[in-house]
Amino acid sequence: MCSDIYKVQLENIFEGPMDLLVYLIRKNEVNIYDIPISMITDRYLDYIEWMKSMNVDIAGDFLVMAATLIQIKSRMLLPVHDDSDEEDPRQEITRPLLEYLQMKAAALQLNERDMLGEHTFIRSPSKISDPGTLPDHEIRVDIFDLIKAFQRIIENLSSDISLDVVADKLSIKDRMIELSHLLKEKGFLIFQELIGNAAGKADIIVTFLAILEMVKRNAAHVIQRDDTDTITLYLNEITHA
Amino acid sequence: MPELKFILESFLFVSEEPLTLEKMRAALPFTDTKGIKEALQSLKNEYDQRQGSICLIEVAGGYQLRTRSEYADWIKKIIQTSAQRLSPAALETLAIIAYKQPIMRSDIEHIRGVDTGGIIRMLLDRKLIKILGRKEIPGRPLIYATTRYFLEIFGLRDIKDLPAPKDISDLGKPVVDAPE
Amino acid sequence: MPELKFILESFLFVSEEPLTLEKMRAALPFTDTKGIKEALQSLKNEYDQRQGSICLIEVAGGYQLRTRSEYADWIKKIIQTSAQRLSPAALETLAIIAYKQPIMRSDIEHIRGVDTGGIIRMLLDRKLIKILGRKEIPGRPLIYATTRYFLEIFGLRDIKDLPAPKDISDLGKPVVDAPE
Repeated sequence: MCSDIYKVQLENIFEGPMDLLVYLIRKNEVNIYDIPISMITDRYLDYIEWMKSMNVDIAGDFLVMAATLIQIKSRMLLPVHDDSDEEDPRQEITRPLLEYLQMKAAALQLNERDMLGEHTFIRSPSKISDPGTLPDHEIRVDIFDLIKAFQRIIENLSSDISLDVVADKLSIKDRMIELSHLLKEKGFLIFQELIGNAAGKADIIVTFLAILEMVKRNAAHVIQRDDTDTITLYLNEITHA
Repeated sequence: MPELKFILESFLFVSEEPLTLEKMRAALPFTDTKGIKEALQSLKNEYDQRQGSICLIEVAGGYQLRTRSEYADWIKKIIQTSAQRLSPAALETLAIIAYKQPIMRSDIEHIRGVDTGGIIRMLLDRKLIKILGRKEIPGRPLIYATTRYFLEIFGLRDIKDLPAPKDISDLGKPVVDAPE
Repeated sequence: MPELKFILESFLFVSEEPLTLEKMRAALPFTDTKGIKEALQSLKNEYDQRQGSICLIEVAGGYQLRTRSEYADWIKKIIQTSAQRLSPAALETLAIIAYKQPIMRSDIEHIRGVDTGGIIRMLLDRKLIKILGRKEIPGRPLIYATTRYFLEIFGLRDIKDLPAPKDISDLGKPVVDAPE
């Protein structure tokens, strides 16, 4: 536990191996088109070693990059055939580095723009802080909103799944009878109160299932008022004689 | 430093409610209420002389930029055409239909736990869902599915393109983005 | 009837979103796109000459009234703004998606060299990017693109309005902010 206190997140220093490489290249003022691979590899490994000694969790990405560097270094040591159709082994690292630097520069350019809500404002600033369900089309939702809505439903229903394990079928039936009696007595029941009064998770699930079953059987119906979150359970008039 | 009246103008422009003199003063410690009042008067005069669509009025104990009443009929025309939002309840119902289609109303209500008749009708009206037919079980209930327009709205080529909740949970937790 | 440019001004004043020429045209059947464009230009010139706190800009495929950046520090005194700024990592990811869209998560991570799931999710939550669909390769991964809201936030007319990324040859001597 004690050593955990001194643990540093490597990501907080260099977000990833590309970041670290960019730093080393800049710090050592090397030409990116002619990277002294041996030196950069050594510096890179030094850094990883230092991090290890500092008790830092080293992400796998950093080790993959270390392996790549070592491999390039060893390929550079092989004798060069003069019919050199072969690509400079360093290209394997130069190309992605250039692309990364290009995107980093693009990010800086983005950052220099006048940002809405930071440098410039529109008449309804609340829209900026809460993009809510924003439009790409006439209807102001996107597909991510749709998945999130579905995910919410699934999460709320997860009790439904565990229910077969937890709940005893008999007790659902018992609870249905109990609820019917209560409904006859009171006329209606507030869902949140039923849940609130339940003893433990299993009880909540049984109550919930009992309600679902009653609704399914048309023995009761449930109404949610728009203005509140209150869900009310009513007994149905028995129509079938 | 910009002119005081224009600083006040920027305040009024971004305020969703009438702005009181006290609030303006609190944001402008170098000046006093008298100075602010004078600058507001000069701004008001400018707007009045210009005879554009915007005016500065004193209302509900504060100041506010508004459109002149002559523009009301025009403005109504543009507001009608703006986008509509789907309520969370409608979005949930639509999500259930999209992911579980073809589906009966009773199954939707079973999942949501509430009556959905009104929402289904609204989704039908807006052509986001359609009646696919009837299920051959007692009562022959209607079954629902999403429409081609639904795919268009959500930029999907095919209903199989619909991302699963798993696709999102695979991304992990959103990072808390606190620069500096 | 009021002057066309002032009718347009009233439209822009009440619209929460950038207003497209098509929408303005639909509300003004007696005129054409050319007439509307000219009136907007004349309104823009008027705002520019006046040098007040408001300006008219072209953004996200439409037109919008906004405050000039010189007033930002003043405005922040009067309204609460939640932090809009993005971390360097989020900006990098956003830049990659903006320039390479449509793009898969694995391609983003290939360029950045680190896991980006949490950042993608945060950018989705903030509506700066959206899920465009799936790529027709094994696993059918999701592909991402920037939204219209992204254009609004960064004041871009359209995605082609993004400045060309610096030429790769300029990057030989990288100017990047490395941590101390």
